[in-house]
Amino acid sequence: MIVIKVGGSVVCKDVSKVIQNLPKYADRAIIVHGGGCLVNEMLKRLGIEPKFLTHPGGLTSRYTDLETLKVFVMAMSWINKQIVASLHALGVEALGLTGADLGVVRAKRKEKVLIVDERGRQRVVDGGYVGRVVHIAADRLKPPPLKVLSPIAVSEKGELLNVDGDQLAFDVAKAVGARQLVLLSDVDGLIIGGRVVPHLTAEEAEELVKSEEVRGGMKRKLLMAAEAAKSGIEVVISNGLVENPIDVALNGSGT
Amino acid sequence: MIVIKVGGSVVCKDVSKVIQNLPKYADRAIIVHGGGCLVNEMLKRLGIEPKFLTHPGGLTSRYTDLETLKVFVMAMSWINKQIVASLHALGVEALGLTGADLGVVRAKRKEKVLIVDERGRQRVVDGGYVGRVVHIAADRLKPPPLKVLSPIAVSEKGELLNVDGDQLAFDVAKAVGARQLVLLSDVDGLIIGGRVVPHLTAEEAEELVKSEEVRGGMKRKLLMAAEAAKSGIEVVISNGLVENPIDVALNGSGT
Amino acid sequence: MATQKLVVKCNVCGTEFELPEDVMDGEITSCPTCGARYIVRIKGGAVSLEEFKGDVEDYGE
Amino acid sequence: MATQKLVVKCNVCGTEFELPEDVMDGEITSCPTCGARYIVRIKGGAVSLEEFKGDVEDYGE
Ligand SMILES: [Zn+2]
Ligand SMILES: [Zn+2]
Repeated sequence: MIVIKVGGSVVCKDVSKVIQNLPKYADRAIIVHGGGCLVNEMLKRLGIEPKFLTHPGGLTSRYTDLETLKVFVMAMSWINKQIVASLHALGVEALGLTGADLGVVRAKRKEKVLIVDERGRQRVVDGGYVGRVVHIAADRLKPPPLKVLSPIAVSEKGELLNVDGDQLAFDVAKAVGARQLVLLSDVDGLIIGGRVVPHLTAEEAEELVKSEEVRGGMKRKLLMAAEAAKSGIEVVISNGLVENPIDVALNGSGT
Repeated sequence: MIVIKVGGSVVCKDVSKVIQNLPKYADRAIIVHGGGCLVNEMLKRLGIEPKFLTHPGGLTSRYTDLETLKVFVMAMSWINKQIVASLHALGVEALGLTGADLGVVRAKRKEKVLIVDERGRQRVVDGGYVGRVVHIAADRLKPPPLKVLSPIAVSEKGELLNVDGDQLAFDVAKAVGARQLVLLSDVDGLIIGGRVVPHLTAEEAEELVKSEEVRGGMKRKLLMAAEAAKSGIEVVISNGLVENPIDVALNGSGT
Repeated sequence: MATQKLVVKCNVCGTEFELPEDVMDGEITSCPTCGARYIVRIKGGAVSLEEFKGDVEDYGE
Repeated sequence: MATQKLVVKCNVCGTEFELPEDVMDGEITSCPTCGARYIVRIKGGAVSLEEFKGDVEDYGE
């Protein structure tokens, strides 16, 4: 089994090459997609101001209130259904899911998060509609049919929750016992010193995370890759915008 | 089998009573929902001007361009996933679908429609992203699990298409051989002369369609009911905002 | 600038007839002799007639 | 108008201590004597202390 995460940068730039390459993997893949770019575009068009929380240590994160969640679910669903419909045209009957469908991805809402408020004081506030995955129904995600999963989970109370797409893809890979996790974005892989790093051991990945060259999303991807490697899952970070991007990723072009 | 159409007026006002009443029908129902009100609200918030086509005879219809379709799919998906997530909280694992998922609802795009243009001349134009249902995969819609279907179909070319919810519910009812089709909206049923009409034969329904008292959406519902009655499906038009609306509908309170 | 006349020929009876100067792609026209109806197709400046079988969809929702 | 003092009592050591006047619901405070940390809860004007186990979620995506 292969879990393929199609990042937002691919979804918003050109997802057609990934879709064209998917039919041959339909019987052994599970797709997880992103789409933060479309979420941001819709929020902007709707005039919804992004809200941020500042955490102790200075890190900030976007606050997902109900209005933002609604836009998140809408945008992700458009992406999900576009992928499913495009696969239909290629003769692949896929099933687009959120975690709420058949309860495939259950999460706990972050009910308490620690922030530093405007006055510089630490405060515990509601974390908004963001979830931490607690259960994946692996059997319901395995093909056939090919499942296309949005980064949306469901809480016990029936709330839809925004979950991190990379993390979800990794959790799904672990739950179904995938051999490979392919992370497709708009770069050729992990680039260190101007060249693509061909392969990394778990230890090397952990070492790199500490370096200055790796930041933000890539840092999280690396941490995950290190953890995945320990679980026996090979993580490939590769470019989703090239011809036959999945073939390329599995033939070892990325990291 | 029972097909339950939850109209947009119920979805946008208060869908909670329908949802509360659903678990007991989970093993023998198929849900089709509407949500035109949310589509309109989103179009307005996004500043998308509605476009209309004028047909020979003077009838006008909304034109669904790609931008409008996108909003349609987004809004319908939010409604769909909210229903599914709420059912999850009640212990019912439901599956939210569009017609593209597993190819359950296939439609033909209205590629040519005849309009009367600004200069009063008849012209054939592209009909936009509106579909006429051509195939329903009945086996994939039957419970278990409970399916919640958005009024969205897929074309051969992989286009998502807006389809009429009432018509879809009727087509689904026919395809699965449903015994009953329950149309839930915000009125108590067909009201003629100030009272709810308790029951109608196909002939009476057809007679009423010709009368002046029945208009627009209700007219179409009646025409459908007449056709359904001929196919052996009992059509109940009932109020979705009351307590236990499905129980009430099946006990013969509506039309 | 001289106005170019748009003359087309009916496939049924062979009558040549003129289209209005401001004709648009998709417009319905009919032969003045036999009444055959056509859809006017304009692609890259070239005008042609397409048989109009009346097989247009009914208006949607 | 006299300012009402917000005095609370530590569940661990019993020390009574004062909260800032502008304290908000959810704010983290600690006992000046034993250092025990609390979440200040303000509901309908009543102030109480909730044990702060540090079990807050990490920041999200
Ligand atoms: Zn002629
Ligand atoms: Zn103390």
